[in-house]
Amino acid sequence: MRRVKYFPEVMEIEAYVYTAGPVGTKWLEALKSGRLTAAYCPRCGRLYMPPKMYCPHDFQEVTELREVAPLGVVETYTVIHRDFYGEPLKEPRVLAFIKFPGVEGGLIHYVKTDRPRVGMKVRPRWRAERRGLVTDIEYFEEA
Amino acid sequence: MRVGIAGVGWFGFQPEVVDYSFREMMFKAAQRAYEDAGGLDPRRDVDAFISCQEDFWEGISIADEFAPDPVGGAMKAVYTVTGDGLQCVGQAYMMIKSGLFDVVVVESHGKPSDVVTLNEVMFTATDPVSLRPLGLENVHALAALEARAYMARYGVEEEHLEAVVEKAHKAGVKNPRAAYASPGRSRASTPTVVDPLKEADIAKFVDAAAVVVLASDRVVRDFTDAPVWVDGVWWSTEISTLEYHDWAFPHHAREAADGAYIQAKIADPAKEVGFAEVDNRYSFKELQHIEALRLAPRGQAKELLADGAFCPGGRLPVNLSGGALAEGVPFEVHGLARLSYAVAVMRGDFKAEVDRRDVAVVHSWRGVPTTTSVVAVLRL
Amino acid sequence: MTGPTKPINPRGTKYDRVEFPVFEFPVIGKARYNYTTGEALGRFLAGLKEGKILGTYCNKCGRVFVPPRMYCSYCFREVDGWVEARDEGVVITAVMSYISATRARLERPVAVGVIKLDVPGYQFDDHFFPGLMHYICGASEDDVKSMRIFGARVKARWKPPEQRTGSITDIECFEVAGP
Amino acid sequence: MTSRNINFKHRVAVVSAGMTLFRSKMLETPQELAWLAARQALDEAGLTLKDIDCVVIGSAPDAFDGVHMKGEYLAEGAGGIHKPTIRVYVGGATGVFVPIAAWWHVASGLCKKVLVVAEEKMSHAAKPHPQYVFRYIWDPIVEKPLNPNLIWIFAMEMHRYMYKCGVKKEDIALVSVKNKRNACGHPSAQLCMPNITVDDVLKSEVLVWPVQLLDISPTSDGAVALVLASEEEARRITDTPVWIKGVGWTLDTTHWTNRDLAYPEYVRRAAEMAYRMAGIDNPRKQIDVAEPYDPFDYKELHHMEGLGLARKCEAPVLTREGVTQRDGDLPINPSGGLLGVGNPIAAAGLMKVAEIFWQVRGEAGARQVKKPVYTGLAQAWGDLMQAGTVIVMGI
Repeated sequence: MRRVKYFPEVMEIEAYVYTAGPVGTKWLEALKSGRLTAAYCPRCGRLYMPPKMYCPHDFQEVTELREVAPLGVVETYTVIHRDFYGEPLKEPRVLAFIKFPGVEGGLIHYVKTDRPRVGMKVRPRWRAERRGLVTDIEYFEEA
Repeated sequence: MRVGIAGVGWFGFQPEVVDYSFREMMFKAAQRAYEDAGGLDPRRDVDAFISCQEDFWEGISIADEFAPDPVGGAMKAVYTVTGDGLQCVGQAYMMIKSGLFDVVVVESHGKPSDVVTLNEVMFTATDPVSLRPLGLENVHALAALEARAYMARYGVEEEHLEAVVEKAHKAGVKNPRAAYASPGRSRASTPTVVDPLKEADIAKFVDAAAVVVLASDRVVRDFTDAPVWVDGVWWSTEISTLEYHDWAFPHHAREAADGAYIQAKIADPAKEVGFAEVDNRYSFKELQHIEALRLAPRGQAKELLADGAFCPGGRLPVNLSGGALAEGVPFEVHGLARLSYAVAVMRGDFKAEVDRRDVAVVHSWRGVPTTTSVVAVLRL
Repeated sequence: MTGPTKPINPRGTKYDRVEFPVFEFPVIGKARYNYTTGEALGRFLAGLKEGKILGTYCNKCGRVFVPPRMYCSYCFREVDGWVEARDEGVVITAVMSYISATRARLERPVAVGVIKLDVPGYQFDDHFFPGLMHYICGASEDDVKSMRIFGARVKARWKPPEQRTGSITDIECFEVAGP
Repeated sequence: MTSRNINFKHRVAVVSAGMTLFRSKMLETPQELAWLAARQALDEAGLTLKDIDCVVIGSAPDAFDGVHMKGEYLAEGAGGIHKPTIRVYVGGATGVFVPIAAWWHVASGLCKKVLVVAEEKMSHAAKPHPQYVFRYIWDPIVEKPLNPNLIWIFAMEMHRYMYKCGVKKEDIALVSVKNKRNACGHPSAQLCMPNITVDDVLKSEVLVWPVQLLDISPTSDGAVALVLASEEEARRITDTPVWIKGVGWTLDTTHWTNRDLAYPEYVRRAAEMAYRMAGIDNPRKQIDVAEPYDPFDYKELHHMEGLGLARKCEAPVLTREGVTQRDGDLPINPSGGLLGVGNPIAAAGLMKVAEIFWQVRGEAGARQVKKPVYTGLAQAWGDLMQAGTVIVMGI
């Protein structure tokens, strides 16, 4: 008995437009002007990144951002050799979780280095023209 | 009041189930579960049905629309939880304990072979502001970040991952459901994908459906004379934002385990638990989850595993089924895959080298980029 | 009744146009699927390609399932076999659409409805019946608005065999039969 | 159904409610919308996050917010940090189902205080238009290739209902007028239209006959939250807890093209389950105020009949006679409903539960119904004309 075995389809729209919320939008605007900031929780005094309008620890409202020195430390990293489907990347990329002194959380981002190691000091490499996105930092490089 | 498992049924566990749509797979699994539950009739004997699935896995928005018919739940109390199958078992446990329901059917299905752009779909689970703009070519990289953090903090080496992979494939050979069990292939011979994880460290995906019938102790014996009791089931979400979570240790697994142990009155899991089925969709996760479930002190799972404590025939066998590394990851069915294997071992359906089959702990994790685990404690 | 109206001071920041940094995430090419049709819909689609509307039936409760499935949802058992429905039937409900899927206005409105299909040897009430949603052609806006369309007999207008691909769109529409 | 009117070891009460504004486009992220509502509910109950044992989240299609595994993403904003957090999902009916799931979290004795949060941010699906996402709710193989618009299915149900009951569009438009005016009493309302008339509705843009623009609720962003507590905790938090007396839900077969859409049988079954648990045998008399689901105006009438608040085809008559106004004998949707307050899908259903909570406590202010309220009902609907969820609450 003949059968049409497969039926290709999609679940796609053209594009999502994500807003970042009151605090997140200020964070993106700071990135656009080449500055790294973190949210400051007035109740517990913690700085944390990426910022949200609430503190993840005590669920209080957060409105203030404070500038953070653009010097981070690699807490963990991976070298991506192959994509999800097994194809080797043209050139391996280093993805790292970068912490900033005195700031909880941090940034997951690319690091341009051929000697990645835990504890390595890194600084952001800003793109020339920026649009207010995490990728306004092209990558981090050894400081 | 105790909650017992009256019947278990599964279907698929093949890299690609070609001849059955997901609805037909659900029907097959349900048929087998109801047969296992002494010929239960879903149209008469069941109070509620729960389905565990996610829209983007199905490729259908509001995919819960398709839950009722294949399990016999049309015009009945059916609902969907977007979570792991074990979370559905957790809901059934609460529903029965509330006194309003006696028999609850839990279903879950997953057809990864239907998803063409799996990396992009999984990547859509990341935070749209802080992570999505990076456009990762391989979401497994997020797990690799956890692997290195864990290995760095607890001195875990590549050889320990080799031991986990080897144990999984050796055990998997005896598991009729383990499509990917391949003991001959050494981990070292596979290419590095996202350092430190090699191809063999990352479980592949598998199409599957599973159904579990749970019943209160008042009625469970109407369906089976060998119920397996669910004496504890708890789950925990650590945080949503990956950047805030502990990269080196799965606290969500520890919190879920502690909750389930309290319910099941287990004081010292390492002694009281007979065997365990835990998530090992990445090899290092088996070590992390053994420690999180208090089956080994933190950082020492690697030594105990090397001594054979967790191998079949060992002091506390972990993943007699070979786990996800041998069976594959069936999306949200993963928790029910672990549970159904444990139940089969406890009831003696699958011959397994384990001394004590009376108490088992089952764990599941929802994979990257989540920090959610579920743990259930089963007793004969 | 004392006290202020609840909820007190509900919050949220409304905006009309995007005049601040946002992340636009193109989705095209990122959520692609290749559905396994399985036994029931696999043969249904193959049948459409041959100009046939196939269904399955359950002897225990006498129901006929179009679109077909391998299980009877009412008796929870395997269906007993396949049956060919006629490609004609009766309009159960119909509407006139003036907008497309993206909500843009259509030049010409299009009638859409649910058609209860005839199956030789079977009778169905309005409570459970084999039926498909499809376009309806040959019906005026007034036929729909006056509800004359309800109960009208319709017959499938098939695409020429060489244009059929094994899809519900192998039927162009169900045409209202002449007076 | 074996559910029965047994008294349960643990009685469960709603002790506080909070919600955001409902607007078409909001700057806050979905997590932050959930946080705004959860924060308000906690403050109203005088609690902090540490007091909460479990969290139940409700949110409809992930394809709106554009985040896969949306429950995991929302958990943090809903307070689900280092806690059991779960997301339940029955399409549009999710909003009323979330407190039902939270009910057994407490009634099972496993959680004493539960935070219930429902959220939806449809504006993320900006291009081409949030409504385009509804393209993916159909059967992907048998229906989607016809390039359907969601309104088709509502229009088909509305037309079938008008055909079987002989209902005129003027009668149905009265519902939209009532709700969009009622909404002016709701601080979160998106579409307060104080002077809307039946004529306005009948002259609004025809989308899919018989559905016109003012027959429909808007797409919205928003979130609502409740705190549920066991009896012992509830009495400590508030001296007017609102007890959950009955819960019920039903899903019909997926195949809506095989059944008569004129009468929502699944809503009747869901209501029966809830009434049996609440000990209600004459809903028309025993329910003082009701919030049936009204994404479209005809749906309010359709669901009133499913809930047994009106006999078949009688709902339009009661509406015409003003019985369903705020000062009527059976006030329906005093909140302004989805038509007036807004329709952020999952949060819309929970807004109705919050409304019944405030009505029973006499805190609805400008929206408070005239008659005394002891027992209220909230109902939501969802999926392919298939899901009914009902909750009965009262003193």
